[in-house]
Amino acid sequence: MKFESMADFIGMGGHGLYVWLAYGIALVILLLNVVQPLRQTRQLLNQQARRVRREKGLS
Amino acid sequence: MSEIATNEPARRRGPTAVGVFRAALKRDLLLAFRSKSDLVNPLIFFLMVATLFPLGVSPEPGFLALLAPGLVWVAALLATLLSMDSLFRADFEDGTLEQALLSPQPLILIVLARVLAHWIMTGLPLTLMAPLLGLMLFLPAEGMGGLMLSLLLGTPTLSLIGAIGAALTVGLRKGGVLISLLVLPLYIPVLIFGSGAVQAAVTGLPLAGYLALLGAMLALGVVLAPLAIGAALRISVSG
Amino acid sequence: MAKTKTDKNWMPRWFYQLASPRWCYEITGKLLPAFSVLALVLLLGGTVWALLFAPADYQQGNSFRIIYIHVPSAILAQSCYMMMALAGAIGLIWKMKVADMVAKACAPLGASLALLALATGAIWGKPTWGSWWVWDARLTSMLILLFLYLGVMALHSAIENDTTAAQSTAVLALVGLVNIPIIKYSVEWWNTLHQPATFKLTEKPAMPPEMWLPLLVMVVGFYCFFAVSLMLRLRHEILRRERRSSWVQALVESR
Amino acid sequence: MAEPVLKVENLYSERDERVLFDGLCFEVGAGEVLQIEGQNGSGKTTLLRILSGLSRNYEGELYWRGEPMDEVVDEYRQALLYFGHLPGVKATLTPQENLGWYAALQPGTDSASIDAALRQVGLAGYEDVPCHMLSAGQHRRVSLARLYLSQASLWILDEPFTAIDKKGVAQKEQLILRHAAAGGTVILTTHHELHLDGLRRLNLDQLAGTS
Repeated sequence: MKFESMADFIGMGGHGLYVWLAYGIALVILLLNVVQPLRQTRQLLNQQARRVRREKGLS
Repeated sequence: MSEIATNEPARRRGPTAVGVFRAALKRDLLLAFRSKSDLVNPLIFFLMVATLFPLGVSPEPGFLALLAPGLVWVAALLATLLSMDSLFRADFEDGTLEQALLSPQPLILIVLARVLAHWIMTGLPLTLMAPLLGLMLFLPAEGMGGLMLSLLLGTPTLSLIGAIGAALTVGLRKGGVLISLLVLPLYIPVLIFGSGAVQAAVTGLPLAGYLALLGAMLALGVVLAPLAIGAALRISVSG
Repeated sequence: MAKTKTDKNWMPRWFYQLASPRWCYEITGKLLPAFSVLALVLLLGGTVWALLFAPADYQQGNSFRIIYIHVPSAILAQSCYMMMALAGAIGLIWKMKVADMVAKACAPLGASLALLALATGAIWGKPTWGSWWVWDARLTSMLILLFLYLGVMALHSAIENDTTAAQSTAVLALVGLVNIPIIKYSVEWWNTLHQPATFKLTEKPAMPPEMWLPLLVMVVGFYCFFAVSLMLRLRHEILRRERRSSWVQALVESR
Repeated sequence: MAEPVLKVENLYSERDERVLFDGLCFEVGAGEVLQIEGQNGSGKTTLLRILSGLSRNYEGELYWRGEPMDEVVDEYRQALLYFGHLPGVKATLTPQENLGWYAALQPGTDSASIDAALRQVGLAGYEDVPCHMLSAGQHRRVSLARLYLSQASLWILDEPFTAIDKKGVAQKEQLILRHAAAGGTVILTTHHELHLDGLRRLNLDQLAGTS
């Protein structure tokens, strides 16, 4: 452990803003890269399922 | 198989590579001369961009002289880019591009002739006009030689790289903006070394190194760009 | 470019199998859990190590800890471009659909990583140089790399036909690949000319192991994450392109 | 003819998510005229563009004189004349310059016979008038003059009879017959009723129905 206390850890020796901002942005971008394809896939599957139901309903 | 089959072996030799290149160049130059506005427009644009800077930034001679090498180069780059969109578009729309793609002649020759014609019609006049812009922007007299030499070596590379973008976007309706997006990042090395050469000339440093680098990029472009342009044209026409 | 089956014979068997979108969908489905766990463990462990246990830099203090995301994302943004160009070339030469899809999946992922590298670089620049943006050679060439990615994405979205779009972007990516070393060299050279003797962000004289070990963990973690995200995007693209085929229909109905 | 000139095997193509043809197989020999039929949107033009080598969005094999197309693409292009929807004529050039450019590209053409070709399509006296001054029909005929100029053995013609009058159509039919009689091959699409002996037809609609 390089930090004495929680406040010390958050403060990062005066550079807290920069460090936490960088790690925050990293978290957001990485999460987006997982969530976006998953959401798109789910949308696509739902759309296809609706199409199948529609076509079954017609026939 | 009658006359058609027997005729073929004798005619197969056909036109030589030099002959095809010359015919293509002649045709492209002829076309460019017949539509003169296409020839003049980039030059007017070049002049106008250079006029914007003193008006927008500052007319102070010392300040402009400092900016001049970069400004003339950026203006030349934008003027080349502006003329790029129409490079293959007319040929694509009237079907002559199709015919060129279907001919048994090597496509790189036709493409290279096209780019050379484009450079003669835009890059070369831009180079010749550059001293005028240099004067308007108070570029020191020592820099003129460097300016013209760097443009002479750099603008053909701009034409070659731009032609790749033009070939990729020829089948698309909104080609104009897209082509800038594709091509501008690739123009950066030319811009760096081109304006670097002018700066070196102004400050009296040797510019052989810059010119050698511009020449190397031109050589690489002449070898590789026609391949990419040819492939891109075939893909665009196919789609 | 359209090579026929006659000259494919020297290719190993797995290469054909890879060419089948369905097989690819199934194999990525099997690989995905392992890579997800690995990426999560490495990234979490690496972050904890980087934030809590790695020593602070004697010059830059704790802002040095940004290196643990800046460097991996920068490395990955470049690897991703190479992968995109390579996949594009394979798709172009062997008309392999899956390679086209991999290339397409690489573009937004690489662009986001380049953006991350730029953002962290800028944030790191503020305490180090005193300004959010400096025309540092590495940052500048990363910015141009982002532009290249954006160009590829713009071209892809402008062309409606999937095959044509894949081939066009492959050509553009390859042209960009040839240009990347030229851009890198010219920017670095330009940079040394314009601002001599500023100290560089990442070039440290011989980092001690307790500094570079967590960095190594983070780099490997980022690669695993890259694999996960790429596979997710690839699977979406496979389903989208193959949505008319019977196996996707069966998949939809079995849900 | 023992060996077909052009052979198509298992051709598959789709456009805008619609399968145009699947498992399409046919062949044409020397001296044959093949008319591709089908409704609008049945893929006639797409098929001709694939055969010419312009479009590569297909799966399947093409063979030229028994060889896979990719290996003999240069020979194939020498033997091919493609006449598409687009005229391939530069509006700012004269008919003579246009055909001169075409002759420079095609090794099989004889540049000395450009004037004769223009006479054949009724453009004598218009040799050095820029094409944008010509009427639509004349414009089309500049393009058609390529048929008289070319020595290619395979003609692929997409709607060659649009914008020309009845007399012109009869003349073109004669030309096509002559070409076939001399051992050449013609693949074409047209809305006109053709009066040709030995005409073969390939209907894309029927194919789509069976697949």
